[in-house]
Amino acid sequence: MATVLAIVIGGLFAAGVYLMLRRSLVKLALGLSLIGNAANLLIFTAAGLVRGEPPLVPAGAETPPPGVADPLPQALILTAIVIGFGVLAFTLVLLHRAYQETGSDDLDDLSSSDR
Amino acid sequence: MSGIILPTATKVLLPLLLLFSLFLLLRGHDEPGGGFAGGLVASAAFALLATASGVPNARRVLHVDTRTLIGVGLALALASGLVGLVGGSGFLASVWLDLALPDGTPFYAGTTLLFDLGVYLVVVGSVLTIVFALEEE
Amino acid sequence: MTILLILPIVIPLGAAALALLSWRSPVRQRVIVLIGTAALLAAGIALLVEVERVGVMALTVGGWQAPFGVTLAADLLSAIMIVITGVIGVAVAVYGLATVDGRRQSFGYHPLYAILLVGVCGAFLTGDIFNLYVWFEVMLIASFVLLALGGDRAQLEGALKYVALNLVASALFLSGAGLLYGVAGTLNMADLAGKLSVVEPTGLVTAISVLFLVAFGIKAAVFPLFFWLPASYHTPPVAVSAVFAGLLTKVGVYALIRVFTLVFTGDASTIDAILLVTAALTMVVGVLGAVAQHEFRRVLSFLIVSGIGFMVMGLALHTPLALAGSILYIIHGSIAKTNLFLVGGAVERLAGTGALVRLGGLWALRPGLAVLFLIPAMSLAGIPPLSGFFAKLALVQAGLAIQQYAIVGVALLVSLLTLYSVLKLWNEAFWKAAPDDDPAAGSAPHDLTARLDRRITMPMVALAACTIAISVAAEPMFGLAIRAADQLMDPTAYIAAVLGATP
Amino acid sequence: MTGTHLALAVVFAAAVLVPLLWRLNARAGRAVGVFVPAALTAYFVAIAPAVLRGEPERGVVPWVPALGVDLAVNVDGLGLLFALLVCGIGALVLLFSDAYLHGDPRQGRFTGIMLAFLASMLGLVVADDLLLVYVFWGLTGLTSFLLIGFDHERRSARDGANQAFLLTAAGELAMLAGFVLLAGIAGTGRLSEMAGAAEAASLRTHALYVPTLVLILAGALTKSAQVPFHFWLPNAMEAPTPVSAYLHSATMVKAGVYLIARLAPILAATGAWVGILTVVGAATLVLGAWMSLGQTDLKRILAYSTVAALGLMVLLLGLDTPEASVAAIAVLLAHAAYKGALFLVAGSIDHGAGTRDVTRLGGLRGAMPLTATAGLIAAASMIGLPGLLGFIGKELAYKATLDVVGAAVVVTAVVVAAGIAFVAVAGITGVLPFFGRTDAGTGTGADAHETPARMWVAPTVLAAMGLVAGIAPSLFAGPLIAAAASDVVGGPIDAKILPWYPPDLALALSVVTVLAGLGLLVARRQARSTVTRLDVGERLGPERAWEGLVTGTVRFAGVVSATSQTGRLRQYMLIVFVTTTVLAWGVVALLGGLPALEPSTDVRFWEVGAAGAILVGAFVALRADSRLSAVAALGVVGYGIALVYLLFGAPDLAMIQVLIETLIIILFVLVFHHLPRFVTVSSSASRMRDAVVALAAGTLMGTLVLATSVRPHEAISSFFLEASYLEARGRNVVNVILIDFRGLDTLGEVTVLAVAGIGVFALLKLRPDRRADRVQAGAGAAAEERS
Amino acid sequence: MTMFAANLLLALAWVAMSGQFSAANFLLGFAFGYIALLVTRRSIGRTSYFGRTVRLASFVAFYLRELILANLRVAYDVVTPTHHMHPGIVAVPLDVRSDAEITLLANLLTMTPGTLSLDISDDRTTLYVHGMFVEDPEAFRREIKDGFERRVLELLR
Amino acid sequence: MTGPVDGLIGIAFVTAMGMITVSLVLTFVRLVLGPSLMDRVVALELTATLVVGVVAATAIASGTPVLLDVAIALALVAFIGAVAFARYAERAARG
Amino acid sequence: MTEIVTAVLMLLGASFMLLSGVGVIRMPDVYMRLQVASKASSLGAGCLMAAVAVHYAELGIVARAMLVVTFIFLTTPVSAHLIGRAAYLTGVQLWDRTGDDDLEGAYDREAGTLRGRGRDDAPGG
Ligand code: NA
Ligand code: NA
Repeated sequence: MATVLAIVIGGLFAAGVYLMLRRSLVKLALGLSLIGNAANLLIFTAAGLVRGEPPLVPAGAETPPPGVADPLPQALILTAIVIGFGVLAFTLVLLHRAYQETGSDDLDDLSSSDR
Repeated sequence: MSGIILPTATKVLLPLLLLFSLFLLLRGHDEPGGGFAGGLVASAAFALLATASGVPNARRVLHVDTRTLIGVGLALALASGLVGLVGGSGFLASVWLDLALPDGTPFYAGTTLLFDLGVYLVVVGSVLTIVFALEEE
Repeated sequence: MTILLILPIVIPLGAAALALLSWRSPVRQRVIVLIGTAALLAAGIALLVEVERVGVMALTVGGWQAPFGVTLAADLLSAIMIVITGVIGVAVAVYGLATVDGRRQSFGYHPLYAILLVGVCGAFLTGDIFNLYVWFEVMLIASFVLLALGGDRAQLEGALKYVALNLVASALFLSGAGLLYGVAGTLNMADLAGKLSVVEPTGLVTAISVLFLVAFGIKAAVFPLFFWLPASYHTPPVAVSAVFAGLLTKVGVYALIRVFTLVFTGDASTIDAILLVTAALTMVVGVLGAVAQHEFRRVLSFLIVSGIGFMVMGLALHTPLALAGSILYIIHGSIAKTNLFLVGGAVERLAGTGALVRLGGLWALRPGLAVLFLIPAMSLAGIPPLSGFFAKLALVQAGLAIQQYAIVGVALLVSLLTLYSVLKLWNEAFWKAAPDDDPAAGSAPHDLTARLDRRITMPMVALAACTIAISVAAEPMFGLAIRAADQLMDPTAYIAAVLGATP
Repeated sequence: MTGTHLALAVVFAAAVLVPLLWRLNARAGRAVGVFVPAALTAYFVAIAPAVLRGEPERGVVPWVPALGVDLAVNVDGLGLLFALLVCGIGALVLLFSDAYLHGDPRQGRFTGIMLAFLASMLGLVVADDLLLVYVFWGLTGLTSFLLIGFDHERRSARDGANQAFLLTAAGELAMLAGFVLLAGIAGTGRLSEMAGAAEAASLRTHALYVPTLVLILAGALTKSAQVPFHFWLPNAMEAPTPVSAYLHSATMVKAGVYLIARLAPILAATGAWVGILTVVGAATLVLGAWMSLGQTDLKRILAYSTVAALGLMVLLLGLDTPEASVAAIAVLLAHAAYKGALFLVAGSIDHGAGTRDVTRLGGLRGAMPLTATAGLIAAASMIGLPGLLGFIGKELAYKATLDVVGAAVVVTAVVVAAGIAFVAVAGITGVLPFFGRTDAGTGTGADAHETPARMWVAPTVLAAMGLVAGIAPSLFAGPLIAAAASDVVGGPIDAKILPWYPPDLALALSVVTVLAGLGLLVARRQARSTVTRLDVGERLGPERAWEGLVTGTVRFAGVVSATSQTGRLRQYMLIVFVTTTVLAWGVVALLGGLPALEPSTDVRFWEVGAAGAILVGAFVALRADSRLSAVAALGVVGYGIALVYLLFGAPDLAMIQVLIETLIIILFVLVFHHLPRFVTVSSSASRMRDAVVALAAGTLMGTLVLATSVRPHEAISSFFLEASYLEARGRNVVNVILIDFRGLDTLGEVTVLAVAGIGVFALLKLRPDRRADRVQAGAGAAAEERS
Repeated sequence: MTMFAANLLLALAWVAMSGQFSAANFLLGFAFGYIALLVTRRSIGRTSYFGRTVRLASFVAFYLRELILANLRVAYDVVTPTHHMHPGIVAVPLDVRSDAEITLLANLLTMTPGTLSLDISDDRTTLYVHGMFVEDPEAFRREIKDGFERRVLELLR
Repeated sequence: MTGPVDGLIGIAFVTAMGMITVSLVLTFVRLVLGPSLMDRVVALELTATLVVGVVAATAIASGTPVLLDVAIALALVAFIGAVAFARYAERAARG
Repeated sequence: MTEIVTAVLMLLGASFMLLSGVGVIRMPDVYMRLQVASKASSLGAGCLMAAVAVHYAELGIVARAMLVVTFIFLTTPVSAHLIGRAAYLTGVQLWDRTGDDDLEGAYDREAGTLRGRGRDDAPGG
């Protein structure tokens, strides 16, 4: 499954990159979102896949049964998901405001601050 | 124009969603859930309410300013960390209060729950600040 | 005294939380954040003193033994960076009181400012690669908002590029951290140092390190990844520009130094070669930008980029002297550049514009301000005996000592062009006669002799005094830098402190 | 700590304090401004006997020993000579400028900068550390910049100042590299140790000797206005005249000569040394002399003749014989005195007669008798009449050139030719304004007047020094020159500094020089028109080359900036992704590649279904024709990922993913319905290029994921599984990691979320103040006009 | 009293979710339910909760039967190659009046295969239903009015 | 238990997963084809419900009933997304 | 015995889910796709949850399974109604063999209102 997910991750990155290379504000946001998801999935896959058992300590036991999934990448991804959400939310609103102020969603039109 | 169905259904769903969110918050230490999940469900609930019956109504129901929630949540999370610092065991070191219920079952509360509650409040406050502000656009 | 390690995070975060709770009262927010930054500075100085006294310090947060929990660690470099953060933090906080408009202040400027410092300090102190990611994000989102706060068109356009490119950097960073965990099964940088050294083939680890190189390179604004910086730094209120100028890119440089002296040391020669080319191009392209610009803060923005090249140069040369040069350059550059932005802000305030064509007459009318400009500007150009000279000297010595003549030549050429750029500012804003007010331009007449608020002048004076102090005390400063560099070159003390820290 | 240290400290302090003092009390500021250099002069006079006895004043105050920058001073013969010049002439010039600038509100500032320059120059000549020399060298550059551009509202003044600063800084930076190399080779940066070291010989055979020498000379030759860097000096005549007198004749321009002299015992005696310095010196001498004949502005005439004199000094030092060294020092001292005097005289003429145009000057002796006397004496020294220091210098120079092995004729001819021009220039600048007639055949305006005492004292004293030294060289000039020259040679020498020399070929040449020079003086107008017509200086064009280099650099910078900082985000993105992919693949190719990638076949078909959900969603998001359709596709991607998390033991993640994905959908929808429809705008070529880049980036990440299957270490998470319940009292290990083991991450995470909340609120509710906007727009319009 | 019943239901839901059937947990659930109701009170206003359990049971039985039958009918049409549908949008006049009644009716219709409540007129008199098998619109209306609407009214009034 | 159980339940699980997967694939086809936004929203919501089905099947086969909480979350919030789509598509259509 | 019931319920649920998938492909317009998708999949989820309940037969799990079903049945009709209405309002075409369309002309798009037919107004075919 790691191979399949590696392809998925590659596909997500490729799609995200491609979208970010467009001129549209909207596609930029879509691309950012895809890349964020890709990175999370990458952590999940790179850390090693374990089918089934979540890392929980069953009632009455003191440690989880052997063979549970690695909890650490899960915690990392959870953190990354929430951070990514916050940042993406802000970015979306930024795009929205940029569109309002400039009246264009063509990124090539938004170049006045560079020159 | 939301029609009749959505607002009416929301009235039923809202308490259920909120209950589910509290549930996720409280038992997250032992089973899937936690402050994030709980906070997100609560946020989703109020986002639904805002969609169904308007932001003013959702704000009225929430009763607390969303930005205050952010501040309180952040302060709570930080304060829970400071308990350990002041207590000498270090910042963010969990401090437990061991109690027993009247019937003898052990019951304990720790600063970790306080921390999770802070997380919950920040999530609710932030997400709703965002959603409400956007809905009002 | 390991509590000193957490204070630089807790103090500004506490200030931010309190400020958030009093969001209805900007006045209370001002007081809170001022006290917070002052306390941060005090904590930073205490930390530096303590690290000098006892060596590398480490703190296991939450009491969980490294490498399992998150461990904070401070070597001299970290402590130095915290002190710089404190100095700039206080100076700009004061400056901001008089220059950031009331509307921004009531929409969260103060807590955001404090949180920016939280992220910066967290990044400097953490010994954990994922925790570093988190602090980067804290810093970034705070900077995003500060950059866009106010919502002018230029701000939004600049912020857009800043945000988009930095998010790409974050994704690369995050992916890199995930891959590292996959390879080494740990996140603690000291632990990673040991575990990565046995991974074969080294190509994999080095390829992963490239992700970090690019991610931090974007945040540090090196060539060819810096474009977001000149697009954005001149757009927000000056206080925001100034704190960005002093701190943000330095965090990227710090991270580059940290990971490429501690974590990725296997294929140092390959990475150093890449870094060397990067440093040269960053210096050159940055300064060329400054040469080409005609607006006060835009010139400064490109000079920041160019300065990053010098900092990276020391890392690329990878000798104790070179790293010491980098560290000295960071110390000097942070303060000088912040101050230049503050001066630029004062100029804009007096003249009502930052466009060089419309400036002039300040040397005659405001000699004090002119001197406040000259000190950091000449320091930046490396004119002796100001602080920048010593940093440059260390780098030149380091480069020549290992026969890296080309980069030294580039560095010296760039110094000349830097001089040209600051002379341009001097000629246009200070020497040239003030242009007649052009009523057609529709601007309000500005009074070049208007009194500047003490909260504007004091920070500039204080930072100029810092520049002079660094120059006068160049020996202890350099001694500090070389000790910090020695710690970086031989991270055993760092690793031992982190992995040996007891809860 | 020596008296010299103290002297430096005092004068630096005075430089800072005088402008402030001036505001409180102009008289006090004025007094301090003159008193301090006078006192310093007295100090150096006081220590002179000891120094001349061979007991240099040395001392080190540590500053930055680790970088080899210490406050090490060495007042030996050479140092003393220069220190006296710097302080003595400094005192005189400050006295002069007090009157020259009288009533100017910027006088306090001027005096402060002059003192700062004086201090820097003094530091330069007494410094014993190479890098300390560099420090003061740089300071002279900065202070002279401020002085040249003193009349900064005049564009030409600014241009002159910038050109001088940039050009000398360019040389200076090369010199820094040279200094560092030299200190590295010698193992010390201490000049006094290097000069005495036995390794000096091995130093000259070091592989880096020639580059080191060239780099150092780049600094010296630019500072001393040698061909082809000479052009900044005439342009620097935009400075007020006292500044020209002080910096551009007596002191700063001699810094390069000083450095060459100082390094002679260490670096000389090689073909490179002799070759470079004689050729450059001779070229400068000839060109300067030639150009000086073509000018009409008193100051420009003096400037070009100064260029020539500096060339002569360099030439003599380049000859690298003891006699030539003595001659060089003698010329230097004589030149400092007469040229300083002539500049001040020129300033007085300008002040008294209102013009510096030699074609309009004449017959001022009646109006300005005292100034005329000073001018006459100074001119006599420059001509080289016996009884003046200039005579001694010229005699020594001729003798030295006549001794040159192999090229005596050529070198001597060059020097004599220049000497002839000097005679003419001396006449034009020091004699004719007072005793001649204007080109129109009249005297200069009747309203010409003598200058106040403070102004004629200075040139008179300077001129008188040349007279005294010329009549009685043994009084002070002879010992000083001898001591300085012995420091140049690096050992005791037998210097014959006499008021008169027995007739020999040199004396004969002197006579020829004076006679020919007088002839040239008579034919000055023809000479001037010839020079102007031939226009050698312009045609040689180093100035044009430099200006072309500067404007070319600016233009190039503009092009680089415009092509790189285009404002197009997608271009920046493209660069970022290309950089990442190229570097990472490059590293992989370079370092022996990745571990063998083994595709795992352990796959369930529903897992493929989940993977398919993600890929199809991404594909639809890529191709969607409407914004909201793309968002719906994004949702499918998110739910697909949640499914993957769910199937591989991560219910917490799956739950968060589902919740966040839903919220993201809501946000996207809320935002996107305001935005316009998609339009395809990029060309198919660029789409193809982007697709290639995207695929390369995707392949990179996918490959890296697969490659991480090498896991030589056990992950640290076993600790979390063990400790979660027993130590942290939680059964959900993921949650325990989040709020306990790695609580700091979570604290940062909620901070991010909090900021996002505040940020969105502020962004949506805080709109730009439209009134402030208009001002901004005005500024923007102005910026656009220019670019 | 309806509030108390709602609270009780919420407490039970809590217990169900947490899966711990202790008295303490029930009390906890009751407390949280109370909070949830307290928070949402303003949005709910006056509303009646499902108290009529008996009618509810018979209603559920009816509904399940309808559900399965309709599903089979749709399934047949989905899987067979030719379409037998006669779709149409039909305006159904309403007798139910309250928000809760209308919502319940509309949702029940929607959850039954073959019918989909599209919208309700602003004057609450008409429910627009999309049907997949509307051979005769009049019969279609009658079916809804006599079937679902009658039972909803029975249940809620 | 890290994989599907054997026996009857195992067979039923694999078969059920097969059917759901086919359904998922068909849903993707609709997602790709559209043609209207609402078609894609339907596909999105259907995906969510199908995931609920996968959760249930997996919860049985792998013996991890805690997964049901994910299903609850999914059931609760997935529709909110659809609500948002519908509301704003309408709003956009009205101008 | 419970194994058999569980297996049957699972297969039944999965069949409904498959049906919903086939439906969204085969149905000719969005309204009918919506119909099939929302109902069949809900029913499928219901059956699968019932399978969970039967399989574990623990009160806590049964309650949770019921909760899922409750939520699905509470939410699905609401979203189906909203999606259907949005489709109509955004002008998504009905299948060309669609018979009556009583909604035609009933929306006042300017005012954003929907006209009713009156309580006793017997609508004609
Ligand atoms: Na910066
Ligand atoms: Na550029």
